Amino acid sequence: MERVASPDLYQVDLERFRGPLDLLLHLIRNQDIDIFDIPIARITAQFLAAIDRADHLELERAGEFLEMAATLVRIKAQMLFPRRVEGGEEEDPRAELVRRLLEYEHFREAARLLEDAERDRSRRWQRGYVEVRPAPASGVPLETTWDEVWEAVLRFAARATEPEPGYRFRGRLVRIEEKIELVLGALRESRRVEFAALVSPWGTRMHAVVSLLACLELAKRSAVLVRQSAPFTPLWVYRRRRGEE
Amino acid sequence: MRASRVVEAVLFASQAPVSAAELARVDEDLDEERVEEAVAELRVEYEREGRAFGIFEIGGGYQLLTRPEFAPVLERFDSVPANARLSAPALETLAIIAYRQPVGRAEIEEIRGVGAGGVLRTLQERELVEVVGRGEGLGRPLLYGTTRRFLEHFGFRSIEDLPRPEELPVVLSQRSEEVKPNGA
Amino acid sequence: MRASRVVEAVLFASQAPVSAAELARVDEDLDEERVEEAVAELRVEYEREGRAFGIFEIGGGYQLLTRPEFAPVLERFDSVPANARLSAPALETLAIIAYRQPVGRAEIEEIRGVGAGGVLRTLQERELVEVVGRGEGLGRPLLYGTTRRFLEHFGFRSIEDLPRPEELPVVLSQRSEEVKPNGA
Repeated sequence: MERVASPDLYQVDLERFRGPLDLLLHLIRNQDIDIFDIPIARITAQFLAAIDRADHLELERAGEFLEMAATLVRIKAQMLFPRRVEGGEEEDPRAELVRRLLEYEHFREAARLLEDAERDRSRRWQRGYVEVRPAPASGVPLETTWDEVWEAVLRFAARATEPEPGYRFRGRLVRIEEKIELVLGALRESRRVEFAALVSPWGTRMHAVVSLLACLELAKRSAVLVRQSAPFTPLWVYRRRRGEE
Repeated sequence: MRASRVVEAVLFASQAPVSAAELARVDEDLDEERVEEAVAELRVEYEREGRAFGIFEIGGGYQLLTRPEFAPVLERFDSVPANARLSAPALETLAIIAYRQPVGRAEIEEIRGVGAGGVLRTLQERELVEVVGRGEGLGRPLLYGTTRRFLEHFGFRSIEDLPRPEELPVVLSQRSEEVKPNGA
Repeated sequence: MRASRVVEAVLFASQAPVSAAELARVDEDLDEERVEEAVAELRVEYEREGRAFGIFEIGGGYQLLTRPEFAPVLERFDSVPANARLSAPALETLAIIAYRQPVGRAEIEEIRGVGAGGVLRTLQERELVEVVGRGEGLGRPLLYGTTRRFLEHFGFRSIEDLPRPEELPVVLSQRSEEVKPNGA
């Protein structure tokens, strides 16, 4: 556990926190600060010091902490120049932050209760093995088509192009918007274009996948028509005029 | 065949909870009331015989589960699969969805102060939450709610069974009306 | 805790048949002889109480299974639900098995990032996939492949007939060996 030596030396490890609100609550609750009267200058200094030390945070997480830092700095400034609202009463610039902190704290507590329930449940086991029984002949016939399976295949492709938070690509990202432009550009020059022709200049699998997704997206927007006469034959992309079926 | 043994066979052969209505369909002589009687009868027997498992009410159905006192033995056993536990961000997100449903991604992110995309996808893939409708307003955002699988995972009988944190700050109820469920 | 109840708990929660030697390792007070006594004791109890389940010996291990005379009950129970369409998780799992067969459950779960138990069962019940062998390595995992029924349903002559265009995602186009050394 951390000790408070002086307000500026309040050491915390950012990695432990689920987000900026979690960190703020920790700073407030561990120093027995009245949440309705937060010493904003001190808390801001501690918050900034904490993110300053964490230089290895992933980009997305760092952004979340920086956004809160900006909010704190703004509140600090507003505290120096109180605004009067109608009726002559002073509006506390901290009010919205306090509301968010209390709300978050409530759900953090709810999550803890869920965790307790999960622990209780995980100490009881359902049957580990149940005999596989073939579906009775009288059951509903399966209507799933290969197209649906193929869509599932393409979902893997889509997932591969969408980076997980904190996952960094080496090299440049392949953007679907760029590919859409490329497809539309090619179709301005001719009525139809072979899919392979859209892909070959770049070669990599990722480009091929994103190009295909671009075509599918355009097909969904009814801007193009994608045709293939049989499996393994060339895939053609057709320009589609408005109102054309 | 005794009603209680028919009920026992179905509960034993199912990994997930089975509702009284589903059980009643198995036999013409059964109705929900007789199913409940059979369950009560089995409970008395299991208790008396000191069986290692019992009948628990979960997610609107009945489920056979081992009693908690056998956990230390089962935790150590290789061919007994460990019950998966959720991460802290997943639990927080799930808590928000459970208490606020139907709720959109923006509101979840607002409450937690962090992005929710990755966690939401994990929860959907584990079938703990699902899209239950679309909200009003810009882009008609997807709204999420909890599933039956959610109740099973936590061992709740129904959504009313959710534990409630002691102090509910008054501010909490303010915003619920802003999000209007649509398809839910 | 009575030896017979510990044995009962393990047999109930285990994914696979358990040998007397494995059961004996659960508790310091147990040895194979006492395990066999416990099994005999349970068998007498189940018989006397007319339970819907019993202990069967399979491949050198014990397993708790529903008694065969309850098969008609379970058939009536099963005949109710059965969806006409496969769910998204089932479709994804089917795609992985179709393109990577033979493939183990662990590998499927690794690719999808979630448990595959329930989905595998659905696909097996639909007779679209089946166990085609066992892999090398720890626990000799079951390997799954598609069935004849799969080919018939989707109109393929053979597995080689599956479309394999350039844009097939890498996770599906790579052979198991390239990813995991202890696969098929």
